[in-house]
Amino acid sequence: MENSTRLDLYRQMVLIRTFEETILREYHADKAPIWDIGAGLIPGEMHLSAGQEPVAVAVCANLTPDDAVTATHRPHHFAIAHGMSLERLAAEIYGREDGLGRGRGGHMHLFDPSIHFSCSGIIAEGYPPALGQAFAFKSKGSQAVAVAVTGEGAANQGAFHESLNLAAAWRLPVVFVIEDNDWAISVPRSLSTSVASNAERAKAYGIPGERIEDNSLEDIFAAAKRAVDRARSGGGPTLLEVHTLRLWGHFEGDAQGYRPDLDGVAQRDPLPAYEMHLRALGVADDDVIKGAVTEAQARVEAAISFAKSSPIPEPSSATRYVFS
Amino acid sequence: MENSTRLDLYRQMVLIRTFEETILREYHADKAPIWDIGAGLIPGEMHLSAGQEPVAVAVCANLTPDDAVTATHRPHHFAIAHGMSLERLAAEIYGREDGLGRGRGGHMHLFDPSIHFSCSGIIAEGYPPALGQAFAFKSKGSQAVAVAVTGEGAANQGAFHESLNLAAAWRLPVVFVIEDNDWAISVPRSLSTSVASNAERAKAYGIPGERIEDNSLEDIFAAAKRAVDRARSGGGPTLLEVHTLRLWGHFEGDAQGYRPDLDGVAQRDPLPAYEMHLRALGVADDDVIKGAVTEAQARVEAAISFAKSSPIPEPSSATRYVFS
Amino acid sequence: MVKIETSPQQVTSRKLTVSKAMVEGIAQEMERDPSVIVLGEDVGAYGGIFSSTTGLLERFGPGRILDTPISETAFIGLGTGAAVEGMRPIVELMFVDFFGVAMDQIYNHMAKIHYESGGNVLVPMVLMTAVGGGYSDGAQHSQCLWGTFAHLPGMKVVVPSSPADAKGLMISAIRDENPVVYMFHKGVMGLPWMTKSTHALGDVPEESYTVPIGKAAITRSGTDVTVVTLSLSVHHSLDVADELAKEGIECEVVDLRSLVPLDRATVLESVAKTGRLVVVDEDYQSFGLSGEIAAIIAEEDPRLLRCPMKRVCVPDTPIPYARSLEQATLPTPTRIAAAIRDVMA
Amino acid sequence: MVKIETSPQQVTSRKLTVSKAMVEGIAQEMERDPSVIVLGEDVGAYGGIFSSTTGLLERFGPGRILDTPISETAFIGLGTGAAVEGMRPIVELMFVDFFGVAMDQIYNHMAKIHYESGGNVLVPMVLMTAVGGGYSDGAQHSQCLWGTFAHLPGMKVVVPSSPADAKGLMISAIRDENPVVYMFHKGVMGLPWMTKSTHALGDVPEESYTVPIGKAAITRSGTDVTVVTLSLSVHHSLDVADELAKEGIECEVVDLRSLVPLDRATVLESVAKTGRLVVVDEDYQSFGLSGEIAAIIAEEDPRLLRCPMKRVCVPDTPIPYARSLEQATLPTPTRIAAAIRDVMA
Ligand SMILES: Cc1ncc(C[n+]2csc(CCOP(=O)(O)OP(=O)(O)O)c2C)c(N)n1
Ligand SMILES: Cc1ncc(C[n+]2csc(CCOP(=O)(O)OP(=O)(O)O)c2C)c(N)n1
Ligand SMILES: [Mg+2]
Ligand SMILES: [Mg+2]
Repeated sequence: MENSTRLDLYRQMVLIRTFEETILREYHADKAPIWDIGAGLIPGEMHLSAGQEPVAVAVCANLTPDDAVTATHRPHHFAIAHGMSLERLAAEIYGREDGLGRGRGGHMHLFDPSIHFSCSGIIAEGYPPALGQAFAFKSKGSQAVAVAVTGEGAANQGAFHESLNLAAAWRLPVVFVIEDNDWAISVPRSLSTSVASNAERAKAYGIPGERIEDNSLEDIFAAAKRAVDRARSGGGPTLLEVHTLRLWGHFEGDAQGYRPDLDGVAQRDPLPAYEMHLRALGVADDDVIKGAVTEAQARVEAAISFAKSSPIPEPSSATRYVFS
Repeated sequence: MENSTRLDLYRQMVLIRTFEETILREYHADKAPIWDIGAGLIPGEMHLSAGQEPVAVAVCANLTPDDAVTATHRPHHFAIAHGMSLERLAAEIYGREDGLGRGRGGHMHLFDPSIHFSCSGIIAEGYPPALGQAFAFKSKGSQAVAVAVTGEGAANQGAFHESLNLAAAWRLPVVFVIEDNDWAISVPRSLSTSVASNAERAKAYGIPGERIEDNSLEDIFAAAKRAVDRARSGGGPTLLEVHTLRLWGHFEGDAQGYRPDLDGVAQRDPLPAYEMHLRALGVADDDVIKGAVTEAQARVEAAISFAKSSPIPEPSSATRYVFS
Repeated sequence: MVKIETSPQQVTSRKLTVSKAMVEGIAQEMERDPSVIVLGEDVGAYGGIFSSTTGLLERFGPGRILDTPISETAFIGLGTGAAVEGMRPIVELMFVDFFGVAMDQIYNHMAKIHYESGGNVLVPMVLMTAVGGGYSDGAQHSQCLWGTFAHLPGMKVVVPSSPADAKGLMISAIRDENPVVYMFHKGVMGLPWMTKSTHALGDVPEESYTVPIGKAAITRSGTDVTVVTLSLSVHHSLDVADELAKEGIECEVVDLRSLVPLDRATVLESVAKTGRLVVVDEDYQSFGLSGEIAAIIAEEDPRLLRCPMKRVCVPDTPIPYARSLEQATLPTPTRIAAAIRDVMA
Repeated sequence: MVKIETSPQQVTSRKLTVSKAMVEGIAQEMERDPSVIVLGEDVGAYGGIFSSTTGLLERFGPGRILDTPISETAFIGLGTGAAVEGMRPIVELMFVDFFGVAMDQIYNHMAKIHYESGGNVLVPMVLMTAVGGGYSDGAQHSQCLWGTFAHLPGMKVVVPSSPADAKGLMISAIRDENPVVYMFHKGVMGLPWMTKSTHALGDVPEESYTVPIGKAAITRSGTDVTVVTLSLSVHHSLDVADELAKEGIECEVVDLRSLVPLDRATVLESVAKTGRLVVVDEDYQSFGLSGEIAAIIAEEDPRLLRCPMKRVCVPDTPIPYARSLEQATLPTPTRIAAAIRDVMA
C-alpha cells in the first residue's frame, strides 16, 4: 500500500470516528435527566460503528462512486467511506428536509443514488438488492461492482445463503463483506454460529472466501482489492469476513452487562493502533495527526450545523412519497 | 447388510412403487376426456416419488416409530417407509374422513403423530419443525432422532441454511437428507446450485456431509446408519445428499418438454436394478419377486378400496379444526 | 396506443385467454423497452407453471428470461435492486401462498424504499403471482391473500379478471414507476388443464394499450344490488347476475380491478344507487377487503345501505383439500346467489 | 386461581408495569409446567430488548431460556416442532416488523398444522412480539401489523393494554392448545427508557390467573360515542375520554384485547347504545381492523350508526422517521379527540 493511501485512509477513519463521537454526544445531549430513547433532536435507535472503521475505509478504497454499497443497521462508516455527503447524512439523522430521505428514512435507511448507496435495518436483507444492482451493472456492460455488508450475526439468516448461492450461480459482480465484531447485540458469535470462520461458508457456494484477522486495515485493503478486481473482471463473487471490533454498545443505551470482554476493548481500538503504525512508518507525526483531527472536527461540526438548521418536515407532508 | 434386510427393503420399495403406480392410475382414471386437474376422485396436484424409493427405505430402515420424519411435497415414499397406514394415507389422498387429516390436508399435508410424521408443500420449510421435534426429544432425554428431507432444489432456500446452522450450533439429533433428482420442476440443478455436491455445504456448519451416488440403496443405508447413530449418541446433525432419480414428471400433467435426459430415465430405474442385485446374491428368485409384487398389489388395492368407501366430509364441517 | 377505460374499443382485436393476453402485454413491453426482464421459477423453458410466460424464453432468450433457484428472498430482492438501478423487472412468485418466505423483501424493501428515500429512489418493478383455489390444491396452494398485500403500504395491487384488463393492466404495471403486485387467479387464465370460465376468453386489441391502475369497472349495471368483487369472482357474479335477472333482480357488478389504489368513488356511487351491498371475495373474510368496503360506506354515510350488507368470502379457515369442503369455503355461484336473494328479501 | 373477566378482583395485588406482569405470568407458568420454554434473540442475558424476559435466564437457566441465532425461520419453526411434540414454547420475534423473514413458518405451518391434520396435531405455542412506534424508529421498526396476523386463519391474536391483562392473557396464551400471537406495544411496557403512559402501571394480582382470550373489556362506559381500540391507543383514548367528559361528552372505550377471536357482541352492543363509532388503531388504516369493525356493524344493521364512523389509524404510508412526520401518522390524543368531536358535531 502506498503511503499516500495509508494517510488518506487514516484521515477517513478519523473522520468517521469524529462523526460517530459527535453523533454520540448529540444523541445523548438532550435526553437527560431521564434518558428517553424518543426524546431530543436525534430520536430513535442509534447504532454507531466506532471500532469498525478499518473495514469500511479499506473496502471502499477499492471502489468508485459507480459501485454500489448496501449496508446494515450500522451504516455510517460505510456511508462516509463510500463518499456520502456528511451534511445530507447528518440531516437525515436529525430527520430534516435536507436529509438524504428528507427525514423519512432515518439513520438505518440511507439512500444515496449518486453513489449507489443503500442500507436496511433488517438483518441480511440488504444482500438481495445488492445482487440486483450487480445484475443491472452486468446487463449494462458496466464494470461496476456491488459490495454487500452484514454483521457476523447476519450470516445465519436465510437471505445470506440465498444471496451467495444466486450470486455465485449467476457469477454476479458482488463482494460480500461480513463484519465480525463478535456480538449480535448480546449473543456471542460462539453461541450462534456453527463454524469458526464464516469464510468457510464460501465453500458452500464454490467461491473464494477469506477471513481477515485483527481488524487489519492493510490486510482488508489487500483482500478487498482481490475481491473487487475479481468481480470487475467477471470472476464472480467473493466472501470476506473481517474480525473487527464493536468499541461501544450495540446501540446507544446498551449497558453491555452481558459482555465479559469489555475490559480489554479500549486497548483493541484500531485507530490509535493505526496511528502508531503510521508514526512508525514515518508517514504521520503530531502535526499530521492533529491536522487530521482538526479537519475532521471542522467538517463534522459543519455538517451538524447544517443538519440542525435544515427545516423540520411539515407534518402535513407525512403521506407524500408513498408513490411517485 | 443382512440378506433379510435386503429382502425387506426390496419389498418396501415394491410396495411404494405399487402404491405410486396405483395412485397414478387412479389419479388419471377420471380426468378424461379433457384432462382437468381439479376433476375426479383424486383432484389437485400430485407429486409421485417413483425412482426415489431407495432413499426412503434405506433411511427409514434405521428408524423406529419414535423417530420423526418430515417430508416434502413429494412425501409418499417416506410416509410408507416410515410405517404410515396405507389405508389412512390413501383415504387422505382421496379427501375422506378416514384420512390422516380427515381430508383437510391432502397429499402434501400428511400428519401422523403415531409415527411423528409430517410434511409440507413449501420448499425447505419442513426443516425447521424437525429441529423442534429433535429439541423436544433431547429435552425429554429420549434417544429419538428427527429426519428432515428435501429435494436438491430446496438446498438453495433460506430455511435450509438456518436449520443446518441452528441444528449444528445446538447439536440437535437431526439427520438432513437431500434427495437430488437433478431437477426442481424444470430447472436443472446445474443452473440453480453453485456447488457440485450439497454435501460440501456441510462444511459451512462444521458437520459431517456425505453424498451418495447412483441411488444406491446399500450405500444410503450405510450412510444413514452412521448419521442416525451419530445423532442418537449426541453427536449432532449430519447432512446426506443422495443422487436419486425422478422417474416421472414433477407432478402429474408435466409433459417434461424441458428434460433432455428423458430417454435414459427408464434404464436408471432403481427397482429392476435392485431386483437383479438380489437375484445375483441369491436372495430372491421369481417366486420371491412375484410374491412381493402380489402382496403389494393386494395391500394397495385394499387401501384404495378403503379410501373409496370412506365418507366424504360434510360440507358443513369445513370450518371445524381451525382451533382445538 | 389505445387507452382503455372499461371495455376495449375494438381496434384490431381477437379473442385471447387471460394467460395469452398477459404474455402479449409482457412481450410488447419487452420489445419496446430493453430494460424489461422476467425472472422467477420455471419462467423459462416451462413457460410459467400457469402459462404466464409461455414463449418468452424462445423470443427473448435466457439473458432476459431467467429461471431462478428456489430462493424467493434472493431473487425478489434482486428484482428490487435491479429496479433501483433503472431496470424494469417482472418477478414471478409462483404461488402467492409462498409470500412468507420472502415477505421481508416485498414489504420492507420493494414497497418502502421509495418512501424511505424521500422519493429519491424509484422501484419500477412488477411482482406477479398466481392466486386462488378451486382445484383441491390444499391450504398452502389455494389462497388469494390480496388483503394482506393491500394492507401494507407502498405497493400498488392489481387483480385483473378479463383478458383485456390482463393485458392493459400488465402494461400499466410495467410502465408504472412504483412497485406493482399483479395477482392473477389460476381460474381466470383459461388454462387447458383447469376448469375454464367462459369469461376467460375475450376480445383483446392487438396494439399496445394501458388500463389505468386504480379504476374499477362496472361490468354490469343494475339498480337493485351492488356486487363488489374482483378476479374469478367477477365471472361467477356475472353468471349469477344473468340468472337473477330472469327473476327480475338487477345486479350491478363492480370489478375492482385494483385494490391499491382503491376506487372508492365507484363503489360509493353504486351503493348510493342500489342501497344494497354484497361483497364477493375469495380471500379470507376477516380483516380484509370486505371490511374495507364496509368502512368506505360507514365513513361516507352508513345509511346508504337500506339493509345489512352480505359478505361472500372464504371463512377464516385454512383452505381444505377435499372438494366437498373446499367448495363449501369458496364464493361459489350458489353462495353468491343466496346472498343476493337475502339482501333483496 | 383467580379468573379475571375485565378488571382484577384485588386478592393480593401490587402495582406492576406491563413488562413485569408479563414476565411474572411466564415465570409462574414455567414453575408450574416444565414443558414451557422461552426462545428468541436476546431473551437470555439481555432479558429481552423490551424487557419481556427479564430475570428468566437467572431463574430457569439456559436449558429453558434460549438465545437463538438470528434465524427467525429456523427458531420459530423449531418452536412449532417442539409444540407438536408436547412442549409449550414461547418464541419471541423481536419486532413484529421482522415477520417477513419467517412468515411462512408462522402462517403456513404454526397456524395451519392443526387444521391440515384434521385436528390430530396440536400446536400449543406462543409467538410474542413487540409492536408499535412513537419513538422514531423508522419504517422497519415501528409497525403494529396486527391486521396482517388477524387476517390469516389459525392463530389467535391477543394484544393486552394493561398490566393485569398482560399477565392473565399471557397465562391463557401459554395454556391454550392453539398457537397464540401475543403482541405487546413497546409503549405500554412501562420501560424506564421510553415515554411512559400513566396506564402502564397497574394493579396485578400475585396469584396465577387467566384472562379469557376473545373477550373485549369496556374500560370506560359512556353513552355518547363508542371508541373501539386496543393496545397503547386504549391509554390515549382513556385520557381523551377524561378530557371530553369535562365538555359533557361521554365516551365508551372498548379495549378489544383480542382480535382473534373478535368479540363482536361487545362492539355491537356498545354501538347499539351510543349510535356513534370511532375506531382508533395504530395499524395501517386500509384492509385491516377498522374495516372489520365497520363490517361487523354493516352486517348486523348499518343503521345502528346515526352518523358516519371515523377512523383514527396510521394512514397507508410507511412510518416516517422524523418526529414531526411520525406524530402526524400516529393515532395521537389530539387526533382521537378531534374524531370524537367530529362524530358528536
Ligand atoms: C431479521 C431481523 N432479526 C432481528 C433483528 C434485530 N437485530 C438488529 S441488529 C441485531 C444484531 C446484528 O448482529 P450482527 O449481524 O452481528 O451486526 P452488528 O450489530 O454486530 O453490527 C439484531 C438481532 C433485525 N433487525 N432483523
Ligand atoms: C418456497 C416455495 N417455492 C416454490 C415452490 C414451488 N415448487 C414446488 S416443488 C418445486 C421444485 C422442488 O424441487 P426439489 O426441491 O428438487 O424437489 P423435487 O420436486 O425434485 O422432489 C417448486 C419450485 C414451493 N412449493 N415453495
Ligand atoms: Mg456482530
Ligand atoms: Mg429435485
